[in-house]
Parts: sequence; structure tokens; C-alpha cells
Amino acid sequence: MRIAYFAWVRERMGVAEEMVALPEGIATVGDLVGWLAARDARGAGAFAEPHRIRAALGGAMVGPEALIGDADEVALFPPVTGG
Amino acid sequence: MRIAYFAWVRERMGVAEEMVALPEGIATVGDLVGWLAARDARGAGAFAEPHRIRAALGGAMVGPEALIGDADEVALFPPVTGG
Amino acid sequence: MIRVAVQSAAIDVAAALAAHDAGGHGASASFIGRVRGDGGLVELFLDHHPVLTANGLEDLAAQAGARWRLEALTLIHRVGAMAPGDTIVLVLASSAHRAEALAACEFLIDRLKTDVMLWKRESFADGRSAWVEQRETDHDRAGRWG
Amino acid sequence: MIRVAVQSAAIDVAAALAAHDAGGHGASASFIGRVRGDGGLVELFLDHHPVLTANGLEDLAAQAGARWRLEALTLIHRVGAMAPGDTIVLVLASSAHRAEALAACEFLIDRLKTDVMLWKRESFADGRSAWVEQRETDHDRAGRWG
Repeated sequence: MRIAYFAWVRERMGVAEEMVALPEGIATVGDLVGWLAARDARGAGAFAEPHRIRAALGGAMVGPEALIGDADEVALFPPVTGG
Repeated sequence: MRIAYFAWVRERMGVAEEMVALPEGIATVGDLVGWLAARDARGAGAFAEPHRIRAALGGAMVGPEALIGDADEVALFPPVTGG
Repeated sequence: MIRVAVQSAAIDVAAALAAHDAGGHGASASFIGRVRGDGGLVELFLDHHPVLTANGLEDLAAQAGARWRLEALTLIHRVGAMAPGDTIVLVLASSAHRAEALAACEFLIDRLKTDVMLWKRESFADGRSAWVEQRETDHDRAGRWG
Repeated sequence: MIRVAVQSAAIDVAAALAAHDAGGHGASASFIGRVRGDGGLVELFLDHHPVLTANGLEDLAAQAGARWRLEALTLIHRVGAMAPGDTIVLVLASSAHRAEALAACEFLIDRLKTDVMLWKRESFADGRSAWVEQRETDHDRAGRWG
């Protein structure tokens, strides 16, 4: 599965996207954000405040309770700041 | 004094403007409209319904009670129909 | 910069936009009104009073400038004979803030329909020709601005 | 005709207007949003998600098309790095009726500010650079549309 990062989430992660194999027990977007925050220092910097993170699955906005299932892409980013 | 006509008032009068010497007793715009309506057939056609006539003196809209005084121009026309 | 014009020549929207704005304003709202060919209309003729019409446009521009913080305002009205598709009126309003540009543009086009001295005559393909009567809907919209 | 674009190339307003409209529509309202150089801003960078951003614009265009009788609609949003004075966004809405063109244009620019997936980073002459936080005022305006 691909994780795509945007805005300051991308800057803090140091990459625009990465391919990951989800570990056992990571089922929802919220689980994924928690796992990334615990994985390393970059993840801790990007995801220390999960309430500031928004997510999209396969092109649609979702909440932290959304099941990742066999989605190709999870996108993680801050609230939008408009045009 | 010059009288300028616009829109269907101009068409019915057959001229865009004319120079007139105001007769005795014609003091207001309303007087002038009444005099034009009585003067000839063209005036009767243009000014038979004075409530449909609007007027301007020296570039400002005025009512029928306005005194003509020594104005250079009285403009007579229908209500505007916009841009 | 305020620019007001009453002209019988065709309105060149791109040129007016370029003259209005060299690119520095935060937000520009515009309105382009064109002659509609409804009901077989072949010509729209706008009669105008050179002084009253220009005064009316300048007065509207001044009102908009007093009401909103505008960086530039362009108001061009065509008069004389026009064909369907021709541009009758162009409003351009620029401000640092989008809400002000949008509100000024809407105010101006609503008021143009009622406050400016112009008289419309419509000619149709079947030979009919008539001066347009005042429309209540224009007054309703213009009245919203109090 | 609905045209939606997300592009890193400069927005050519005159060309977009020509493509939008061959002159047949009764009323065209437009909004041009530009980068402001407030506070010493030297660069505005807009990050975007290729799919989400385009979907957001298309969804907004469809909402406007369902709400108002529009004859043409153009929505162009620039992304990437921009300088003060550059055009960020262009909205063009045409209708037979001016009230619908104006309302659609205002709806679209209000919603663009909140509903479309874009992230702004501002860089200043003194070297500071920061991602913009969500602004409440944008939400207030967008909320008016219910």
C-alpha cells in the first residue's frame, strides 16, 4: 500500500510518498496514524497531534475510523487552507 | 431654451431637440409638458400621458413642479429601461 | 483608478481588463452583459443622454468607491445599435479582498439597470420594433441595496 | 460547457475568457484571485493532490451546475510556486440571467476556499516560510451557502 503525504506532513516525513506493508492489527486510518507516530522520529514529528491530520482513501475524504482494507493509497495531510 | 427628447418621446416629436421661447405663464416642467401636449398633434402624441414622462434640468432629474427658470436645456423622456 | 466610459464603439473586454489591472490587485470581479437574441431579436438600440448617462455612471462609480475598499473600478456602457452577442456593459471591480470586489460588482450591475439614463428599443426579425417598458424585477433587485 | 483545470502553468485570463465564451451568453460573471504581496511575501506555494484537487473542482462545478441555469462554467486553479501578482484562480460563469451568473460565481469562489484540497505555504523576504493555518473567515463565508 502507498502512503502519500502533503504540505507540512510531507515536509516532516521527508518524502512525498512511501510503500508500506501494514503490520498486523493496523486496520483503520487512525491505527495507521498511530503506528506512523510510533515508528520513528519523523513519524513522531508529523503525527504527534492526530487531531490535526486529515485523510483520504482512494480519492475520498475519510475519518480515522475508516477501514483501510485493500486501498491502493492512503493520503495523509493537514486541514486544507484553500485556493 | 433647448428642449431635448429621448426614446419614444423623440420618435413621436420627430426631432431630437428644438429651440423654443417659453410663452407667458409656463413656469414649471409640468407647465411645459402641458403646453407641448396642446401645441400640435405631435405634442399630443408624445405628451398625452404626462405620468409617463420624466424630465431633467441642466443634467439633474426633476419633478413636474420644478421651475424652469433660465435653464439652457430641459430634457423630456420616458422612464429609463436600463443597461 | 476609476474609469467610466459611454461609447458607441464595441467593448473590447480583454483590452479593458488589461487597462484596468496590471496584475497587482488581490481580487477582481467582473460582469459582462451581452445582447440576447431572444424571441427573434435582431437589433437592440440604446438611446442615451450624453450628460445624464455619463453622470449616472460616474455617480454609481463614486457610490461603489465610498461603500467598498476598491483598488480599481472600470464601468463601460455601450450605446447605439447592437446585435445579439454584442457586449452592452462591462463592470470590473478590484480589491485586496474578494468579498468587497464581488459585492461592488453585483451592486454596480444591479444599479446600472435602474439608475442610469438609458432607453432600450428592440427590433425583431418579423419587423416589429418597440421601446422596452420599465421592468419591476430590475427595481426589486436594485432596491436590495437600500 | 464545463471546463475545469488544475495547472502549474500561468493562467491566461484572456485566453480562458475566449475559450469559455464565443460571445453568445447573456451574462458572464468572473472572479480573478491573485497572489498578494502582503507582509513581504515573495512566494506562495500551493501543494495539491492530483486526484483529490481535481475531484474537488469537478464536484464544485457540478454543484453550481445543479443549482443555477448556467450556459458555461470555467474553473481554473493554479498550483505550485507563484509570485505576488500571479493569478491563482479564475472563475467564469455564464447564464442567460445575470443574477444566476453572479450567484454561481460567488458560490464557487467561496467554496473553492474551503472545499478544494489545497495547502498553502507562504515564504517571506526575511526568510520565514510557513504553511498557512485554516482561517475561520473562509468557513464563515462558505457556510452561508448551507
